[in-house]
Amino acid sequence: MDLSNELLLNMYVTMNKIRAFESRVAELFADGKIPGFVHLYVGEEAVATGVCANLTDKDYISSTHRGHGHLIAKGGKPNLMMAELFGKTTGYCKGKGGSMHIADLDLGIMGANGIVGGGPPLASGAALACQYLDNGNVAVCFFGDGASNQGTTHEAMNLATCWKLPVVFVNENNMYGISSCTINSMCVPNVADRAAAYDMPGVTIDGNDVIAVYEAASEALKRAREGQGPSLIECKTYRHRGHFEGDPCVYRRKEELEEWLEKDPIPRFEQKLIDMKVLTKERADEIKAELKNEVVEAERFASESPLPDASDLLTDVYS
Amino acid sequence: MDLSNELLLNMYVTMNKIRAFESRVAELFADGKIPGFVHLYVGEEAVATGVCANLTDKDYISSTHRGHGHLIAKGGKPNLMMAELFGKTTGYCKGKGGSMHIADLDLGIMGANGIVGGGPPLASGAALACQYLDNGNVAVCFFGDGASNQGTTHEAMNLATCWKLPVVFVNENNMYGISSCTINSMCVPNVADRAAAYDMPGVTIDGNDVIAVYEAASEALKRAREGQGPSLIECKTYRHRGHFEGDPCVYRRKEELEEWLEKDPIPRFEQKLIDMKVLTKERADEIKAELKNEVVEAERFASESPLPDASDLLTDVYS
Amino acid sequence: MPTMNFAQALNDAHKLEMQRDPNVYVAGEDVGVYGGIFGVTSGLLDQFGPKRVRDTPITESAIVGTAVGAATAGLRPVVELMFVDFIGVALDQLFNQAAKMKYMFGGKAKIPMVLRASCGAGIGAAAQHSQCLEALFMHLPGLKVVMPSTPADAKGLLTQAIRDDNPVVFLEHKILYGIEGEVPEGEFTIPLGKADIKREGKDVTIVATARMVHTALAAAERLSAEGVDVEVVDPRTLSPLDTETIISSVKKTHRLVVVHEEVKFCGSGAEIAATVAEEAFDELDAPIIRLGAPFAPVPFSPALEQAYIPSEDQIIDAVKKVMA
Amino acid sequence: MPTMNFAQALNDAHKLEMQRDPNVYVAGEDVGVYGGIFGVTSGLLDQFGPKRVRDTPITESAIVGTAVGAATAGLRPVVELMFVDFIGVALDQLFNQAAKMKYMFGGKAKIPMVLRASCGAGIGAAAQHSQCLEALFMHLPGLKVVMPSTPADAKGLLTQAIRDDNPVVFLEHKILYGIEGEVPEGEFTIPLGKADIKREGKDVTIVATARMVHTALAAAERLSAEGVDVEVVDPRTLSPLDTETIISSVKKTHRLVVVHEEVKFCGSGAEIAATVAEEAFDELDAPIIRLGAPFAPVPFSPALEQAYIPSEDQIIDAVKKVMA
Ligand SMILES: Cc1ncc(C[n+]2csc(CCOP(=O)(O)OP(=O)(O)O)c2C)c(N)n1
Ligand SMILES: Cc1ncc(C[n+]2csc(CCOP(=O)(O)OP(=O)(O)O)c2C)c(N)n1
Ligand SMILES: [Mg+2]
Ligand SMILES: [Mg+2]
Repeated sequence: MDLSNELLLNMYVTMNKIRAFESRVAELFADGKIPGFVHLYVGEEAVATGVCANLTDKDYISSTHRGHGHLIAKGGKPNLMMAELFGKTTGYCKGKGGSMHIADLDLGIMGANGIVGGGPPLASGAALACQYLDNGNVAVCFFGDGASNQGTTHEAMNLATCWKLPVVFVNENNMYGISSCTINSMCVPNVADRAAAYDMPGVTIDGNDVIAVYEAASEALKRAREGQGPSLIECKTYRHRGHFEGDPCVYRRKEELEEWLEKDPIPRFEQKLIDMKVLTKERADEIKAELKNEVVEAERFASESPLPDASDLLTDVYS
Repeated sequence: MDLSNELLLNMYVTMNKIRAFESRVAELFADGKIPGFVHLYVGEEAVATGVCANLTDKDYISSTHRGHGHLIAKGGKPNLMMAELFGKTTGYCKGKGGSMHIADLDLGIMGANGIVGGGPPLASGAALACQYLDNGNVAVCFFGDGASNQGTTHEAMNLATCWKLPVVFVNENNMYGISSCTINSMCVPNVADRAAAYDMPGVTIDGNDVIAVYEAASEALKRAREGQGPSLIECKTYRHRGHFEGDPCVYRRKEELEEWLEKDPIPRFEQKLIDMKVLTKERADEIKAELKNEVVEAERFASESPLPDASDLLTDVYS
Repeated sequence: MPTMNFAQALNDAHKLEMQRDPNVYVAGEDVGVYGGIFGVTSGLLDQFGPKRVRDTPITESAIVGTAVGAATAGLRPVVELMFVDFIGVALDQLFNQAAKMKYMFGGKAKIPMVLRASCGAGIGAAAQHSQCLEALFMHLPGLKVVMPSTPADAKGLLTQAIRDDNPVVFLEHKILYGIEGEVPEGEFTIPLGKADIKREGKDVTIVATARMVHTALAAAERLSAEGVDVEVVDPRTLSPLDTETIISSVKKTHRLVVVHEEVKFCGSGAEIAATVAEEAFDELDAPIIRLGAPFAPVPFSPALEQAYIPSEDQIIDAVKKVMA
Repeated sequence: MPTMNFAQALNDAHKLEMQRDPNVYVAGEDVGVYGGIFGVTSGLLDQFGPKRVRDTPITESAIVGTAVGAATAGLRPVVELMFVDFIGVALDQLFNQAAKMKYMFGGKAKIPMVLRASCGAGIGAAAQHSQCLEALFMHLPGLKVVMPSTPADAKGLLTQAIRDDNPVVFLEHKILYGIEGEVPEGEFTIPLGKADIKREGKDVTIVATARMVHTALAAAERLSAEGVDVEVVDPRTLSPLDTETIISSVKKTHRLVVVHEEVKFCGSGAEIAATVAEEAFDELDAPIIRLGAPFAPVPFSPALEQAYIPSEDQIIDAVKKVMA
């Protein structure tokens, strides 16, 4: 597959946008500016980016507790996201949802999700709507290695295959569900090995190679759009940070992290683009600076926005 | 494997005992003598019989809504079962449980279950206790083709393999979950194809051949007892009667039923034993007559037993 | 008005709404070829085809979860949970996803879906196929909970529930499926959240739901022979609860008995009694008596099951107590 | 008596019971190496090893279900549900299996297990990680429901819960984990089903649970300055509920305010208020006021979350109302 320079650069920008956003969120959380739980996507940027580069605003995604990267890759606005993390009325959810529940249905983002395994049935449902309305749209379900052990995931995959739904299950295998390592939580080496249980195509790829992700996703999405049903793509990756901010990470070795920092998807892709002459180091630095500014902007917007008022407590419960 | 004549005859008796019991229950239900739902095991006798012939009273089984066969094969007493179906105080559950909840923990029978997919976690739990107490006992989980699509089954199998629990999952694939045929409820031809998702041995066998069932079960149980973890055995079989008594069976062809009546496990096994000179037609008829009497006895016991009294309503809720 | 039974009235509501709105689909176990274990969806598959009437595997989390996803993406799912007792394997998608999405997303979601479920004891189906669990659903913000007692209410409320833009739990007492009643022809709606006075009376208010409405009415007849004039109020919708109608009835009778089939402890009757004890305390001339099932699972044996279900006699005793 | 915090007191109870009974095991997500997200099981893995302290995959149905199976087969599981909000994916094994087995089997089963779960708002964890759902569990026969408010109660009640032969749901308000208190050393039990009077008073009874006990005590202090003498009753166990202690308090004060953090509608307070309205109606000199969360999911923004949780001021207003 040869990808246009524009596409390659867009993906590069997206990955860096996620990294810039998440890095700042880590600092803001440490400074006590962001309440609640935040689960950062640092290190996994290639997955959301490579997949969502294949999607339109009309396509759906179901996300997870680790959702910032999915949102940004699907077009979510950093300022509305940041305002939500700050619990402000200008946030995506008027401050009612927070990091684990940011959604933008206009962009087909069915929300981050606080329930592990909560997303797969939702994505299959959105795919059912796409099939039912015959609108050519599809749904993508991002889920973690830990989530693949939940019954809801099994049920959603089984029903999706029975009904040939246009959904692609994208597993983000970062080797851990909080402290539980995949070697202890499943006996198969790859989550993709489970696709056979539903007679669904399943592939395992390098989730830190955005081009590999893009290509696998475009093939699976082609099948979905052509009515050939669901697929499973397992992306091997790693989270550079703790499970959530504040996690002491007692359960993994420093060496393991260091090995994976070597495989950081961003410098890797950057070098490739430079070698391909699609990008120069100077332009790369400019892009990063611009994105840093965008996040500063988002932060300013968030901090200057008003907090919700107790009078908002009972609004938005019912339609 | 060569099986002793005694074992072969015991299995023959057990299969006929189940058949005799179920056939009479069908009549009694039609006569309005048995309230509630009854799901009969007629046609599937070889599965419970072949599996349970490998078990002791200290081993555990989790059963299903279609549990009479499992109970009898595990040593359950027809008179106490019949009394329970009649809702009498002398029944296994003092009339509080009925067909879907008959249990005998002294025989390791953890109960029939009204929840499809309710059994697998329970069996894995019993297996955990056997492993924990290191008592050499094992657990068997009977579950249907329909139950294999439930999330609880996925979770129980995954955890059982992660913990190498001494449990054998015995799938009774009778091709239907009420009206839903396996061709519409799963995309793989065999439930056993799903064992690979847990790196667990999985075999598909003729569930109407009691010897094949016995042999597959003894191998899987050997693994379990030796600490090699769980296995999955899929037994292809068929229910001769409707899902429950009163089911019009609009969802399946008469021809299909007739084909399977040809494969009835009892006459098949009977002929084999006669050919092997382990049994004579005369002895076979005697055995059936004796079993018929035992069921008549059970029925008499049940009908002569007292109904529970309202004063029993609040007993047995808590220990 | 034509006479039909409760199940037929529900079937009628399905047909009319499916004709009216092409985005209404039905899904569940055995809802198609079988027509639903209790026959509520019978004939729908033939009339609307497999795209709109979807038989599913045994997979409640996915049945409910796909409905939630489909609803957020533009469809109007009506899914059947064969027995409400099965909610334990599907609750998350209902209460953490469907019920909370709109709020969590700051109002920017619409989840128009109906979860229908049979409930109730009386057919010897035992502990896992006989429960009434309305109190569980009532306690969960974001859900609406409907529980009709007559064929006409069943049709009007289900039609409205399908048109409602929120997740609605629609509870059908299985003993009621066979009861007959007059039902308006054609499109017919009853607003959610409006109680109905099933019998006017001035001496005592009985608030009863589902099957208990009929038990209460029978008790009321017997009491009227003894000169006690009972008013029977049927909330019909339990969430939102029409406390206004209940309280104004109490203001008239000054006596309240609440009866439901579900377990009394922490049941829906507790909310009704507590609300009256809070908002109409001074109107009360007697303690509020609640009747409900004893604190035990539903027993199998008909001998026990009948004793488990609140009876006409218990209602009459309760009324006499509050009249004393 | 040593001083320790709520989490340490729970940890202490685990250690002592695991030493006492080799068949007690602990399982759940991150209970081992991590020591529990809230630290309650920290150190247990080192002390008791991986056979008895079992980290699990993310699989609540199987965690709870294997506990039920293991309990029927002779073990005493203590399993942790990280947040009670996750019950939606595991409810069936708890309420249709564990809670009903003994009854369905005619008494011939024993299911000694404890399901521990954190609950409650206050840390900005939003709608799916902040709920209080005690009313759901209370409505289910066969379960016991415990909800402590102090480190000492936490230790004594958890110890007793582990020794109990029934399935016990043990709810730990996450805001309480850090509060300090004196805790008896060594084995220490508190019987399930006994309420505790946390503050004696003669004018008004406040029944409060978990975190609200502390809010109520603070309110009581302020009210005493105004000459109102408040009695604060902490049920500690919600099922079985110690109605006797509650009613005798009301017989003394003739006024009742019930406060809990869970949603007011169909919450545990409804049962308490309804019971008093039924059994001690004539003792009441004022309407029973219930305070609970508004009928909405728990909002994320601290600005909203604080307004969501019942406050000292609301309690004071309520007390003044019933005193008026
Ligand atoms: C049903 C449920 N169980 C447990 C949790 C607590 N929890 C939140 S994230 C997480 C780990 C998820 O692991 P994985 O699916 O691999 O995603 P990752 O965090 O690695 O991105 C757990 C156990 C939850 N939120 N929901
Ligand atoms: C959780 C749950 N969902 C649905 C049902 C209703 N139901 C009872 S038996 C049955 C079919 C089960 O099919 P299978 O597992 O293949 O067992 P079989 O009846 O064929 O022996 C269904 C859907 C139930 N009892 N529990
Ligand atoms: Mg992971
Ligand atoms: Mg079957």
